[in-house]
Amino acid sequence: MGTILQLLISGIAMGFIYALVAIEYTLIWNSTGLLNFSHDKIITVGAYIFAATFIVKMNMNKPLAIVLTFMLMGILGAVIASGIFNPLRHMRSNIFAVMGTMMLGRILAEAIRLIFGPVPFTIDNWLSGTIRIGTLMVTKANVIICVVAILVVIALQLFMNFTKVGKAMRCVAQNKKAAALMGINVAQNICITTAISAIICSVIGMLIIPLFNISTTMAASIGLKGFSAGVIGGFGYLPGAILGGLFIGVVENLAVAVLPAVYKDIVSFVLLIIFLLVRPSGFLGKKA
Amino acid sequence: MRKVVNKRMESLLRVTEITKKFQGLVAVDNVSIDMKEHTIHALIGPNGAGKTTMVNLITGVLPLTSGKVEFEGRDITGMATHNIARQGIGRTFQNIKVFPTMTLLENVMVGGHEQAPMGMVKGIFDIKGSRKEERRLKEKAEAVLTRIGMYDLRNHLMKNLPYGRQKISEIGRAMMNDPQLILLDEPAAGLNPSERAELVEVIYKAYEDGYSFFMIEHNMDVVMKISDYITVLSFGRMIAEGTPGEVQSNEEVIRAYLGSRYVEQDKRRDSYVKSEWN
Amino acid sequence: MKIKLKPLHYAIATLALAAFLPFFITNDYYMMLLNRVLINIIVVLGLNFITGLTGQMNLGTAGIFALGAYSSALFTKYTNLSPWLGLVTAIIMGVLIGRGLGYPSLRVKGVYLSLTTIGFGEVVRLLIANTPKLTGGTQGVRNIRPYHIGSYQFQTQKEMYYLFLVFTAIAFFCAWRIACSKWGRIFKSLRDNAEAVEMSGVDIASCKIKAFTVASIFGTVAGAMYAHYMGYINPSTFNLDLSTNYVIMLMVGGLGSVTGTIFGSAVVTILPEMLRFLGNYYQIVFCSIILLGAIFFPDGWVSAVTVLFKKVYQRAAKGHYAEGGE
Amino acid sequence: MLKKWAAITLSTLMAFSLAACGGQPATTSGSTAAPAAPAGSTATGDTSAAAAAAATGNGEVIKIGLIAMMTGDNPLNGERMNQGVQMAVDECNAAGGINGSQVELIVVDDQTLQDVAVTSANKLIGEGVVGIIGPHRSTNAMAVEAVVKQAGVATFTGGTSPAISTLGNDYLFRCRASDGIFAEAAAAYAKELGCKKVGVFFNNDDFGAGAETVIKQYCVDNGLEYTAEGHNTGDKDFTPQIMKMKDAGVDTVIIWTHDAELAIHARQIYELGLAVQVVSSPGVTMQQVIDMCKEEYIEGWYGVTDYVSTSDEPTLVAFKESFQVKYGIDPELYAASYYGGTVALLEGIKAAGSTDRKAVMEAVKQVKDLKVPIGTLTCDENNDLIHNINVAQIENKVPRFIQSVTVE
Repeated sequence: MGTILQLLISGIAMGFIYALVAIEYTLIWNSTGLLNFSHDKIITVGAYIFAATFIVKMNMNKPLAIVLTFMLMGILGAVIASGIFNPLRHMRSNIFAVMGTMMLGRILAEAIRLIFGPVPFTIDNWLSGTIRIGTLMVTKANVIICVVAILVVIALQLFMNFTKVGKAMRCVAQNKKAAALMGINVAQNICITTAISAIICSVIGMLIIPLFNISTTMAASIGLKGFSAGVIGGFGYLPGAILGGLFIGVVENLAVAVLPAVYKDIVSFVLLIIFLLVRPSGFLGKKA
Repeated sequence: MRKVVNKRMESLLRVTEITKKFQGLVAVDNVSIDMKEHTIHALIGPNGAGKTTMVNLITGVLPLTSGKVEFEGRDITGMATHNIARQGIGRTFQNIKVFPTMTLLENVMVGGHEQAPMGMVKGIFDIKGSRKEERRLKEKAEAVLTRIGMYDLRNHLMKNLPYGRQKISEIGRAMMNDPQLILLDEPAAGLNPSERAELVEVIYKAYEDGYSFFMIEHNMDVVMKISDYITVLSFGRMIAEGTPGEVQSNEEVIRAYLGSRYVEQDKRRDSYVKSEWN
Repeated sequence: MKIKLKPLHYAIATLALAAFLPFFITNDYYMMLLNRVLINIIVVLGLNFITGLTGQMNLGTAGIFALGAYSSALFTKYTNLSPWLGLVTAIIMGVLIGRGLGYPSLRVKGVYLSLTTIGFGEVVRLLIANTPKLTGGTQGVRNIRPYHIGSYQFQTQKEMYYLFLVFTAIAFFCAWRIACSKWGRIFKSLRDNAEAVEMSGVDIASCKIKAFTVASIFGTVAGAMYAHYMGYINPSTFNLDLSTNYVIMLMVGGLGSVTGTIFGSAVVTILPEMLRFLGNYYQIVFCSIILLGAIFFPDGWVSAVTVLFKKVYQRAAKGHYAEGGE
Repeated sequence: MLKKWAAITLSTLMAFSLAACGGQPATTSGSTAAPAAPAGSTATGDTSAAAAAAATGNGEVIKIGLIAMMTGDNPLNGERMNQGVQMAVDECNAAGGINGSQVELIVVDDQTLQDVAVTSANKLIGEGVVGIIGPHRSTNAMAVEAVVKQAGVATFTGGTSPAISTLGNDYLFRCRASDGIFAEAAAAYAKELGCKKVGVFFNNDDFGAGAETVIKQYCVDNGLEYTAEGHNTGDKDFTPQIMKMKDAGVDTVIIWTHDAELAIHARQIYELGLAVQVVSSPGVTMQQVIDMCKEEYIEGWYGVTDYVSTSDEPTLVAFKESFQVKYGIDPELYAASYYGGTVALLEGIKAAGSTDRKAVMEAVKQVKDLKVPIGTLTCDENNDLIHNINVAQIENKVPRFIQSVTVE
């Protein structure tokens, strides 16, 4: 029993990470209709900038480091948007965009290796420590991740519904042509969205440091599973992302209780395929 | 090319009491149409009258809620779209559906794909046979293009042709299968007067070749000029049918239309604008 | 289109050229690269039907490739029969995969399909890795027999090269015939506008499945060739990066262009090796080149020149040309 | 159009900024020196050879090749290999080279992919190398095995999978102990620690799976209760595996996986309170892994390894010092073991007295009691060079040498 509960808890914890990933690329999907296959690398970049550059090299105090990282990542996002998404979304097929982002991913990975060196590392007393309830254990980092994930969704919903920019984003998400005719600067809007997405990526990057440590491949697995989470929750629908993330996290953990542990990774992909075939709109999504 | 059939007053397409409900909303309500062989039958009505829905029901794009569709006496209700097409029904689309990255000739040849029976594997190795087949298809397409007066444009990329041309080319594509019946979904929408005149000419020529047309149209001058028989829908219900003369003098029709004439014009403007976007 | 213009004797000329190539190459390393190019050409020729012509994103090529390699390798290993029969099993496997992947493609479109195919690829890889009883798991399959005719074994790179040249020529011929036939036309029209095709009486479902089947047969055959060529296969080779590379080859060659596949495979296989002199930076430079290619020459690098010419011409003629198209 | 320019500037900027700043942090990790060497030589073998010859003023240059994973998923590994090998070569050259002719190292990157490894091997053979160091992964070693056999080039891999010994390939040497030794030693030590029920966490790839079979065999033979849980490379959460172990009530855990996964295991085992003795694969004794763990995570863990930084073995101490002087960092087992492999190769060439590949292979087969940082090299009939491994225990983040186990 204790085991099952523990599995549930860690499943939920992982689930919220997947959820954040799903949110971050759903934003871009909504505004550009493209999938950002380089998102795991962007997460990694965020982590490196924060940890390697600001904390280790400059040993800055953490709040300042966080703020600066956000700014840098925002800029990076805008650059990526104007450099890749905007040119590529006009192409006659989305293949170019997908490939573009994949290439970007590889470039970023190499860039990280060349700039920061290949040595994996971590930073001390950053969100470390655990909370115990009886025999059950949950790391502080996971708790924070849950809170942040929920906050991010709420914040985004408010932003989307009550700010001018946010509303513009929703228009763009629904119909770029019309939005353009309404005088919304679509390209600029996409820049903003991507910037926000990049910032969320950096948030993820920072939050997973105590759990995953920092290495060039730290985000590889959550990258793909994040896609599954998004689809299962309902593609393009933010609250759905959380549901999907939790679903995957919990199911894959509980599945291991019966299956051999090596099949854990297969679970999420099988779920992905099943959902795409049976219910492409996911749990909460509008009909796809 | 389809050869002229001797004109008998047998029904070609019979639609009996078909109804289509989109959850709650009734788009087509218990409509029956009996279209005679070798005629041009127009279906008119104000916006939202459910005309395009009718076409989609006949071609099996949408499933019927209730009712029956017969073609040449055969029941085609609930058939898959491509099977219905194979029965001898062609179709054009309200917002054109062409293949922009292919040439006009190729566009039309796609329409004749089913005329070329050779399978893929055989096609790989039977070079002579497949070449002959291809040539036959090509000649036919060229004949069709000549018929609709676009032969000289055959090697242009579709996306570089003007909207009107693209629209008329759809008729050509439909003709490749020698269907008895071609459904025209607002063929004149978005065409300028000269193009419209051309369209009328094309349709009429084809009619003389023995094709029958079931036409949805807003544009009254086109409808009145060429259709033998008219069915009028309003809000999914059939309010009148008869020859152009009868319909014109039918006051219910006039009421339905007077209320919405301006809408008509807006509608036409819309489709112009749309043509500029696409 | 591009494809139609190519007369047959060009192909023959190229073939002759390819046949003479080994006489100028002494180094096994370059021979090996050529062999890899030949194998990749076959895969990309197949992928071209799904992604190039029918315009459906397939990121599961590695899965197809892997299943081909493993079905042939394991068949020859367990039955101890000739690799040629392994090739047959690979083809059968290809047909099965084609059906298996084709049906989803009827339900899910665009990016959903690419996610499905990614899932497919990953599942295949993980399953192979985690069923050691059958596949040898992550230890891989060793000493896979090379192809042979009678007692004559294809051992050296050169011998392999000529064998694979024949394979590739046949594959190219088939792909070319299909792409230039009414089938190629239908595939293209499916990409542009499925409803219209359906209304012409074409059963689009069976067409799409045909496309996938052809593609996966090409993929599995190439996989089998790879297995018997390398002599050792291991699941970790068949990852998402591999699938990506194949799509890149297609892109570089130009989507939908059959002849382009040769160019694409050659570039993507050889360019990184040529860039090795950059030492630490060769990967990043290679990726940057590809990325820029995707942005500037969406119709493939071959077309780059023509596109450029067009642009200039239109500037001169003040003609309005929709770049990229819809 | 403007967008496109934005794009081109962006990506070129990217590339160049890297070219620019790639250098200065790289020196801290010490990677610029090595790739610079192949940069010249890989371009065209002969010219660079000529250049080198001119430099040494001697007729010929002896080329040896290195297949390392510079890019891809575990670049650190490749970089350390590179440094170790480079150092061995430099020392040899500093000492006047081999029979008067200088040694030149050609580095080629396999992205930890089998096919690229084979391509790389072919490339090196084409460049006329006398011997090849690497590739590291067992799978890659098996992939290149046929090629190097055909070309007859002595090749020194660090792949530890027991399967390699069974290849019966005269040209494939192994400069690290086989898992047949490693894993068995780990299991044996666990037994020494008085365990009754062993639990094994293994990475389900060639590395972990190979060891797992060995350990299982050992446990069966010695009547130890045994349970194993696998994971895939890249997994980030091992709660299920650990909880299963907890429920199974194991008293000793053996972990066999790569650095990243090992660090996470350490954390989660501690956090989930699986309080048992732990014997681990070599990773735990490596600085980069220790740095990723809090002290309490790995305190008292045992690690079986070929290289213990705190051992007072004179060769090792000397190696450590010169490595620190050269690169400003501590060496670890990749650097050390491939340094050893290179030394063996160079000795072989020296003994052969020629660059004839077959002669060199024969000479290397004769290597006996050659002292290198990770022990003494003696070639056996399976071409395994290392037969002794060390057990170390982590005490406040420092691996302390406990004993050296030799298996015959």
